[in-house]
Amino acid sequence: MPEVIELAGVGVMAGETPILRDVSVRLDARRIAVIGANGSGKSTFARLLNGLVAPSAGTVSVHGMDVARQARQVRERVGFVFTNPDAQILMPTPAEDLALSLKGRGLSRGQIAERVRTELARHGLADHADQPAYSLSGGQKQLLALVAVLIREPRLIVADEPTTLLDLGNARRMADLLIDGIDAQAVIATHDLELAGRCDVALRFEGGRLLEVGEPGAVIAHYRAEFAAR
Amino acid sequence: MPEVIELAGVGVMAGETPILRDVSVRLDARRIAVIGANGSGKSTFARLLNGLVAPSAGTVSVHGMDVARQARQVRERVGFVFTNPDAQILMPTPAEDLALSLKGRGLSRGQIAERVRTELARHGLADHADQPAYSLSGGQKQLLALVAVLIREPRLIVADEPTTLLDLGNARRMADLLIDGIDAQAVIATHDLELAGRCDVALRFEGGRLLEVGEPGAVIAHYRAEFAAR
Amino acid sequence: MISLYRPGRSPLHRLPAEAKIVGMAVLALAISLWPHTPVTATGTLLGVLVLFALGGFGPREWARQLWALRWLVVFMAGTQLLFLGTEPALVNTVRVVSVVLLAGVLTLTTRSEEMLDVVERALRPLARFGADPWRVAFTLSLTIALVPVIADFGRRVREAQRARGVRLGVRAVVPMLVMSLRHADDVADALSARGIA
Amino acid sequence: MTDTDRFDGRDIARIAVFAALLIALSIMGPIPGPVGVPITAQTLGVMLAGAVLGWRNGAAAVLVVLVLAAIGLPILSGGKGGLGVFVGPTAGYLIGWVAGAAVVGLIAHSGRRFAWWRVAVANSIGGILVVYAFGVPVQSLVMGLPLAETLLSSTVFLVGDFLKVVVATVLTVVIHRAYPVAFAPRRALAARD
Ligand SMILES: Nc1ncnc2c1ncn2[C@@H]1O[C@H](COP(=O)(O)OP(=O)(O)OP(=O)(O)O)[C@@H](O)[C@H]1O
Ligand SMILES: Nc1ncnc2c1ncn2[C@@H]1O[C@H](COP(=O)(O)OP(=O)(O)OP(=O)(O)O)[C@@H](O)[C@H]1O
Ligand SMILES: O=C(O)CCCC[C@@H]1SC[C@@H]2NC(=O)N[C@@H]21
Ligand SMILES: [Mg+2]
Ligand SMILES: [Mg+2]
Repeated sequence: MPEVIELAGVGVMAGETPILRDVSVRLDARRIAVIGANGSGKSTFARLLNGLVAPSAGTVSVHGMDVARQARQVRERVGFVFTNPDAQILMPTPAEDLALSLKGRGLSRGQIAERVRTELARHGLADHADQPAYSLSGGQKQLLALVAVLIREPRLIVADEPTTLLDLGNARRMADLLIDGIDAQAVIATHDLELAGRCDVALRFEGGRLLEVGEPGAVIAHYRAEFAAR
Repeated sequence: MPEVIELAGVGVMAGETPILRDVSVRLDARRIAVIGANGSGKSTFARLLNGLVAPSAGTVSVHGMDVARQARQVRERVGFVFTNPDAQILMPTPAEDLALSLKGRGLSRGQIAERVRTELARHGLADHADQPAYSLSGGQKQLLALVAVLIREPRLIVADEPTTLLDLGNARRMADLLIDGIDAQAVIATHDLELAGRCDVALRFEGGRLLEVGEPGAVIAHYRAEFAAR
Repeated sequence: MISLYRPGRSPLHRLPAEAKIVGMAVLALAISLWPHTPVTATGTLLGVLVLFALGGFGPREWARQLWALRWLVVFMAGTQLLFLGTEPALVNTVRVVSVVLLAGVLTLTTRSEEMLDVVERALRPLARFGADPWRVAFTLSLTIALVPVIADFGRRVREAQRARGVRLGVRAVVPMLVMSLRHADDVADALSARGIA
Repeated sequence: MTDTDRFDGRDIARIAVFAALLIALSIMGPIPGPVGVPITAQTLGVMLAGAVLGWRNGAAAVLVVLVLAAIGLPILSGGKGGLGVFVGPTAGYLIGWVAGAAVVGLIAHSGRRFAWWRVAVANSIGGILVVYAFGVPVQSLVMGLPLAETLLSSTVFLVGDFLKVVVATVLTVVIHRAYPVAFAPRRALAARD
């Protein structure tokens, strides 16, 4: 399957108000940044890609699959990382949380435990495997949330502001992982313009419209210019 | 009273672990930035200033008052803005929330309502006075939280990462308000180095220690350099 | 989360949870239905204390458990003395205390995780009627994971009151509830994004 | 069973969050109430669960709390838990909480529009009548005390329970203003996204 994301004439309504209008775009870049003001539609765009939001008009296809009609397969293939890791960590401890991600894949308990240890070790979380997840630091939680997604080996990772709560060091580490450390395609909605600048292509939203798609440096410069002008 | 913040040999413990160690500093600048990595102690420092955290050693004095012994007066004088406005907005609507801030000041209902309308209008929130607060945008919520503090006319505002969830435009607006729009002294703990750069003095924390106090440009450069070196 | 379970290696600790539950049910029923005299009632209580000893719990634990039941004892003994007289009051109170303590032994010697497994297994026959044992077990552990998160909302609301110099009293439940319900929507999104429910 | 009869992710999230809220409130200890009477989360939480979440999810949230207590977590008032409470004289009240939350939800959500008086009626019937309907007979059985005397003895809770009806009703009304989304019926929610 080609790793292409394609939206054709997509609109999204919240009740009576349109929150995304007539978005058409074809994306085959590996690292895709999504930028724009608060309420411009970044999160809505991101959520379209795994069916958390359904379009009221148009079609969304991810890697050749229609998100509306092949919801199950799309969910298997698309991993989603939210801003707030607290909402995403669903089990009391990191080890249990990763094990949850591996459920229903026909793995034995032993195999799951094995895999969980490997992944925790790889991301420097081995020492925290059985500690209550809520007592992890913000950076560790954010990392755990991402690992819980990566362990399912998605082909597309969608991340909604993955670095917002992190300091320079943790944000850099998370960015390195998303940009260079993973094999899958990635869509990253973010206010962190340094992170956006490291992507291959950037989308800029404004008031529910896709204003611009292009080389990140240029798109970010336009975005900045718009605020400087005000 | 002189508008001076003074810490002498301050330590803070969380149970057995020290989270702030031997902090001594005298601050009379108008705009004070606090920077440092996740977990370095920024929030703890900020919370010391209005007694949300009590020192286990040393003394904290704000505008000549001892925070531990004159807790009431200090609270009256110090306004605190949290990162997450959802936790700070305590009433169903913006108007009610601002009215809450004015309670117990011997104002009549009419005077309170009058004052609330004025403040909402001044900050461009008049149209949202009676809308459920949860449905405000992130920027509006953050603004409301700040206005609810400003309306009590504090002489010191302490803000813990006030711009984290905001876009370029909203962050700029919030920063403008904190830097140029208020009369009181302000302490701003932040990862937003642009905002920190606009202050008069910057404090850098690391591992619970106050590493450096100085001209923001230089302090930020050192902070960046430390991460670049890793 | 802290459990009432006390780790140990006694025979009672090693017995499978199901066996303990069935055993406890049978014993509790027998104790409850037996027409007690003051002597048999006291004998029963002593028998239960022997079970505690078997689980490795000495007089200290007896005292602790009895202390936890002080209001029950006061309430029962009080009303029964008032309405029924001395002997029935003594018999009934001792009998009920025995049954409650008996159940306490089980709780002290069985891990919560093991009990959770029992719940899941017990639900399996109900799968035919649309109950999903895994979903039930998952909801239970999700709740455990959420308690500290929600408690933290409570802490933040308390701090906001202090920082703003206001007191909401019971009304503080409102912002806490609004935050919690919004959090529930985020968790629901995560459940669906992670392909869980 | 049709698909909409199942508990979906949104239901599970709400049930778990509300159950966690009830537990957190009970761990945090009694809330100091008016006239110095501390309000335990117990029946207050039962009323809120039904009134906010509706009958199904409300009852399920209360049930989750009871199951977690039963498996040995100290989450009932005063740090009680374990199977002991389910064989004691108050066991019936606990079962009554589940039914009570369901009845509160059924009545509170029965009208076309939200109305405070309906919530008050719901809390009185579900939060008191139903709870006692389960609680008193079981208590009578366990204690070996005739029904009438048991009823008389359980009136010690009654004043507190009526106070909780008032508090729960006021809170529900305020929550409805602060976050009306929570009260939307399931279908409307599903249509949202
Ligand atoms: N379920 C909903 N109901 C009503 N309005 C909604 C809903 N979801 C989103 N919106 C509105 O749609 C607009 C776009 O929201 P979206 O979350 O996509 O913005 P965003 O670009 O991610 O903003 P931010 O930078 O603040 O995260 C906003 O105005 C928001 O209030
Ligand atoms: N109540 C507490 N109990 C235990 N540890 C605590 C407590 N409060 C803070 N800490 C710890 O103290 C350290 C400093 O925390 P603080 O919140 O001040 O850091 P920060 O600089 O504000 O970090 P961030 O950038 O993530 O907000 C952290 O390691 C934190 O985990
Ligand atoms: O914790 C327990 O063991 C159960 C207590 C049962 C409490 C009942 S519910 C109705 C009445 N109202 C109260 O506040 N308490 C009792
Ligand atoms: Mg967003
Ligand atoms: Mg902080």
